[in-house]
Amino acid sequence: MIPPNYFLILSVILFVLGSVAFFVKKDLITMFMSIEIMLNAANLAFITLARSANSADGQIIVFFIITVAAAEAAVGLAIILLIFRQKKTIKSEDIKLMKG
Amino acid sequence: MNLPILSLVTFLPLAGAVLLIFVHHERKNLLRVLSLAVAIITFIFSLSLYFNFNDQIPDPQFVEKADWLGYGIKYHIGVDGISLFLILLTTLLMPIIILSSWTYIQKRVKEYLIFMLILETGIIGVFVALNLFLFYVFWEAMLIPMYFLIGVWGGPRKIYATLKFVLFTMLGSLLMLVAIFFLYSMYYKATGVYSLNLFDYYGLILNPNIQIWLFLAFALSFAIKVPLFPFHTWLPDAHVEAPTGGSVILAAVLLKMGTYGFLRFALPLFPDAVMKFLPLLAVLSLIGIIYGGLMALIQKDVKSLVAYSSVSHMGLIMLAVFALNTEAIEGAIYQMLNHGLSTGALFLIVGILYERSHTRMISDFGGVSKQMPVFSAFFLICMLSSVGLPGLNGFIGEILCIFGIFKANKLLAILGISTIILAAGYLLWMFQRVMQGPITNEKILSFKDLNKREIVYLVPIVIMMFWMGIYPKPFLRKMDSSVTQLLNRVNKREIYFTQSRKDKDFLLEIEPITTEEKNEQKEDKAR
Amino acid sequence: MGYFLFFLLAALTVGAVLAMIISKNQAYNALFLILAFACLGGIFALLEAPFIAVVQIIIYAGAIMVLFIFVIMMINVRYGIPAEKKKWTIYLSIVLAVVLIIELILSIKGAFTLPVSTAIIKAGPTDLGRLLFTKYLYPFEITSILIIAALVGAIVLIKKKEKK
Amino acid sequence: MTEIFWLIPFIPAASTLILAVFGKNLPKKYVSFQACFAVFASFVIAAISAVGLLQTAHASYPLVKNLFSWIQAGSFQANLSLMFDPLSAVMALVVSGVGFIIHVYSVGYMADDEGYTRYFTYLNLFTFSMLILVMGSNLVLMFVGWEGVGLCSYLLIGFWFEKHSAANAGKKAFIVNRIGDAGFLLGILFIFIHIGSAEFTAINQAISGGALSAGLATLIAILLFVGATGKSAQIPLYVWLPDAMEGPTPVSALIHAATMVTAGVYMVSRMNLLYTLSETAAQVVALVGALTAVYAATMALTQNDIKRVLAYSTISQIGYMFIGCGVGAYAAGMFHLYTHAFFKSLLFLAAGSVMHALSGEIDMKKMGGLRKYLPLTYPTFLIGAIAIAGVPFFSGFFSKDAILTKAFAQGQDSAFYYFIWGLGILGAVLTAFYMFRLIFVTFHGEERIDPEIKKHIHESPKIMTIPLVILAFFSVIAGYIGLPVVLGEKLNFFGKFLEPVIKEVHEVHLSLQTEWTLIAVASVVALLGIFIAYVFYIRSPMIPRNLAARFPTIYKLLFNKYYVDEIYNAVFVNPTVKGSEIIYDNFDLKVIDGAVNGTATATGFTGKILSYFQSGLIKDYALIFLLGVIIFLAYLLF
Repeated sequence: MIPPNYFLILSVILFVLGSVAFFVKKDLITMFMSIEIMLNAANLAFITLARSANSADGQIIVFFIITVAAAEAAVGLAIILLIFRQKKTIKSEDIKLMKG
Repeated sequence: MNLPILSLVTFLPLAGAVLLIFVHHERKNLLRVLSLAVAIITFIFSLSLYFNFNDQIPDPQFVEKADWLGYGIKYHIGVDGISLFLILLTTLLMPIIILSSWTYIQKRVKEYLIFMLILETGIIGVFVALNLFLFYVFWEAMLIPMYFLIGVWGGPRKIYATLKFVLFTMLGSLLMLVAIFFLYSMYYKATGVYSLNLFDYYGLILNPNIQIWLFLAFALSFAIKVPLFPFHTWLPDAHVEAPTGGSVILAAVLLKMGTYGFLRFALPLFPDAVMKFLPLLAVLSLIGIIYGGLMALIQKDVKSLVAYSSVSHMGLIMLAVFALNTEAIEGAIYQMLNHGLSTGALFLIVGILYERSHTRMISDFGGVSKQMPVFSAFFLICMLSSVGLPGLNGFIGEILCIFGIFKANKLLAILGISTIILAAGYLLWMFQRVMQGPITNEKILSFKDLNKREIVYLVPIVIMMFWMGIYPKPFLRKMDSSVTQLLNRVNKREIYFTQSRKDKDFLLEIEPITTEEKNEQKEDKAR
Repeated sequence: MGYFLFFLLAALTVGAVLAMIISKNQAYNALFLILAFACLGGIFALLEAPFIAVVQIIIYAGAIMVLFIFVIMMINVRYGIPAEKKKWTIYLSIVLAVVLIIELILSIKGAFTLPVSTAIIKAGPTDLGRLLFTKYLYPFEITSILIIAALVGAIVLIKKKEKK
Repeated sequence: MTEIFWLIPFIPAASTLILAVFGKNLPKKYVSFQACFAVFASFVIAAISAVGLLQTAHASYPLVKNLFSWIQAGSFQANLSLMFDPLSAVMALVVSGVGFIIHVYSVGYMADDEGYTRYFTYLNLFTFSMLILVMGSNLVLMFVGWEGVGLCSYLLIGFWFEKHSAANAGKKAFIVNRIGDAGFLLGILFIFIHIGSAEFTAINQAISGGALSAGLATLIAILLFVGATGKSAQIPLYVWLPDAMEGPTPVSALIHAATMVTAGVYMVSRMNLLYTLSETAAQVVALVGALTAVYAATMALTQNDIKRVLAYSTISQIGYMFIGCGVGAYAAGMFHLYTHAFFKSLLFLAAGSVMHALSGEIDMKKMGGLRKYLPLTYPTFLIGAIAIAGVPFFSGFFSKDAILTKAFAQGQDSAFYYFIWGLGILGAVLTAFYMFRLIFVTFHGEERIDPEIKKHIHESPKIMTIPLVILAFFSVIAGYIGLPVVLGEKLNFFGKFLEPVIKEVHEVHLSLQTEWTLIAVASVVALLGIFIAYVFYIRSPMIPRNLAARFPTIYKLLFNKYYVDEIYNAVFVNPTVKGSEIIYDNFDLKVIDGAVNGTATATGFTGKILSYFQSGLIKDYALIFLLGVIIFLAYLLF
């Protein structure tokens, strides 16, 4: 069998790539996608450790994460759409209503 | 009969407020009648507190205790001779305030009445709470309706005034919260019991060096509320901007919460610190008396004049509180009631004038007496009550306060007595400029004298003024034993000074507690 | 066999993510991501989590990414997005990412010595279903409420206001 | 029978209450009837009680009726209890008796006033307060009456409040009185602390028992006397009384001549043991009294306002009463109070009658020759003037002589009292002079009446003239109940009556010859004053004008009342107001409120700086978040 550290390193790489992508990309949608990547990296870590702990609980957590991610994607995309409708842009730099 | 009468009095207004939520906001008269009914019923219930109050017992009566959140946070309320009349004052004034706002408040009537009733619960809660957490909850809860009362129905600078009021008060109360937590955790460390019960804390003998900080935290909170010079500047602003009802409740009851706090918490909990800060606080009070009087003298706005007069009067009350003898403290409590009645009445009167003229500037008036003779009579009586004329309530309180202060320190009393001259000065001058002289403003010719509703709500106040001035015994008698006990607690410091202590310990000693309390604590532990 | 599959899938995943970072077209981005997620599903299968693997492919690579694509279509940015003014955030973030990767690897160092588990775990759909309706009943139900709330929320947000 | 004395004050009180609550709907006639009847009833009860008092053994004085315990807190205890002894009896009789006559007079005088009911309500309230003042069995209750009469005085002076001057005068009276009251209150507190009770009987016992040291007694006595200077309009707090003439004339007669202003004398007499104990305090009282007597008389010389002359004369006469108290002749002081009540209220009412005749004119310069128009007012006024001037065989003569004799007798102990006596004599000349100046200018000489007014000139109705006649009658005979001691101890009935209450300690006897000489001096002095006035204003009216022209400074000084009002304004009132304004603008608003608002501004400024970090860009937030994660991880790892 493949040792768990392989998976874990893959998870780390994916996570960091996701976070880099978040900063590098300019539009909200792709930034949102980067978050999904990070979530998936976390999922991978969960399942790996669940496997090495011989437990199904980790999978249940991942199941929940996926569900929440779905809900989050729905709402998040709705918000992005709304922003686009009102501001005619999805460039993250243009959106700073909360500037103090 | 085992009716939880105190809880009833406390929460009836809140229940009334909830009831009002379900009434449509356009049905203004129904709203007013309902809230009035709630306030009157509350008052009637609170009367039974008075009649069933046993004046021989110094400890709180009508005690109700129930678990609430655990960890010593309990629902624990009771009334003693110090708080009894403040509750009655609140419940008496609330119907009056609602009546006075009958036509004065036209926009958002529903919300106004709801806030008023919530405020009543908050205020009564402060006076009955015996658990520090509960007290703090009420203390803060009462700020919220007050914030809206000034902020929504206030004058042109209402936002400024209401923010100033809330922030000022918050500043003090947060420090108090810290002090409460400190006491709480230290009590737990020392005894292994979670407790926020005031009476458990009364049993503590604290290290004086720590007392100082705790006292300062408590005292600041109360001093702002009183307000003690130099923390008074929120008061004129809040009063000037607040609607009549808000001003009345603010002057009549809210300020008393400060002095009440001193009597209930700051003095008995930290007697050594009190001794240390006594000179400072007494001098500040004295400055407040004279300073408030002088400032009142030159105000151009009637409301801010009355507000500064409050500073002066409350200064006298504080000075009496710090005199720490029976006469002075009974006088102080009595004077709190007097001030509540007379200043409350003065604000009502200013409100009546404002409703007719839409101005509060003294210079806009003149010769109103001619146009409104009945009003003039009421005004005169209320003013004289505030001046402290014998035969009216103010005199009893004033003479007891001054007597007590005199007993404690002659010089302070001699300087403090200037209040009776200053009060006559600013109030009579104001009365002259507003009510007497020729009518200079044509608007005044259109003023109508008091209508029945206005007479109805002023009469009880005037009756109380005479009653309290002529036959104060029923009031003073009920305070006696509680005040004596309070003074015993404050004098507890002597125990400390007779024994040498290490200064590092927070807790020096816990007074032996009764078996009943022990059992209770055991139960707590078991939980 | 296992190793080969793992490296293949891992390389595809990382490659897809890198391609996503480099590509400027949103539609491509989404497609790359679908690829990455699908590969991840394969990796999950390698980890003996068949149910999650399937869910990953159906829900993530399928449903969620379809949502993205819909939105991308609705927004339809024809012209490329102009470059950002604030560059230093990006550079700083890359530096930080390097630090992060070092830290993360250091932090999973403890897991390197974990023994390879050979025990057969019960993680088929039936087992997960049983767990979900027993031990995780409350979270499960709460999640359903969450989804409903998200659904309603999304609709409310998107709904165009009626003109009065 | 004497038990009912406690009803005396409460009848007017009940009347006040009824008038205050229902007065609006009552007919005028009923109002006046009730108001007068209430006071009359008090008078009758007072008379019955006084007679009863005569038949009671001296040992049982004073009669005390304890109604209820009023204030009780700790060691502070004050009862609502009334007492009745000769001193109270005299005062109660004067207050209700003279008060009744003035009530009746007011029915005519105020007949056409809008505030008729209000007027009688106040007047009844005044009677009540005054009776409480004189019958209260402790200092606290006395203080109640003391402030109560002050209130009524305020209300009645400002009765015509539409006039600025009236409203001002009322306020001034109240505030000046309050200054005195503050002193009085302090005195009460000292007594309370050192004696433990404010009951007069307890105080007297304690003083007799030597509870107070001389120094303390002096302090307390002077503090109480500060109150008296306020209420009884003595130097330096007399300034309110002349202005108080803004009120209706019967009020001036009742409150500002006969009763309230003499409360100070009553109080000093009541506390006579205290003043006997402290010689310094007694001397202060005598000196203030004597100086006031002369000082006020000089101001009366040049005034043209008929009521103001009388007001200064009142101040001056009360000065005499204080001389009496100061030299230990409390009975004589009280005696003068008693006679003064008659002739001064007579003078005021007669002046009121003159004003009534002249449609409210008060300037003497616009009168003259009124004798023939006012056939009843003139003789009564004249009797009053003779009585006050101290012409022999009229009441004022006996009382003033008793005071001055005692002062002279005291002079044997200390030359200080000769000085007092000298001032007293000087004051007597001046009194006779200005009173007859008033008579001559008003009723004799050429007519200077406004022709418009002259058309309506008329004698007052009977309801006003009858009280005048009654008072005139008493002004003549009232003195005969207290004849000089020379004529026989027994004839001094008044002194004997008061003896149980007032212990005359300084028993200094003068030879018969000296006493007769003093009486002669007093008579001559009075006649001299009248003669000078005659010369100045009837025979050669040029003299006063020449004098005024030759000594313009003195004339101006006198005419402007020594500029005391102006000085007080400049020294006390204006600096207080101006100073307060400066403090308000610069300290309250700028320093205290500035600190408060400054804190707010500082907080806002800090917020503004910190808000730079709140760029609104998600990437910045994420970056900070990432940084946080890294730091957190680093913390966990290392």
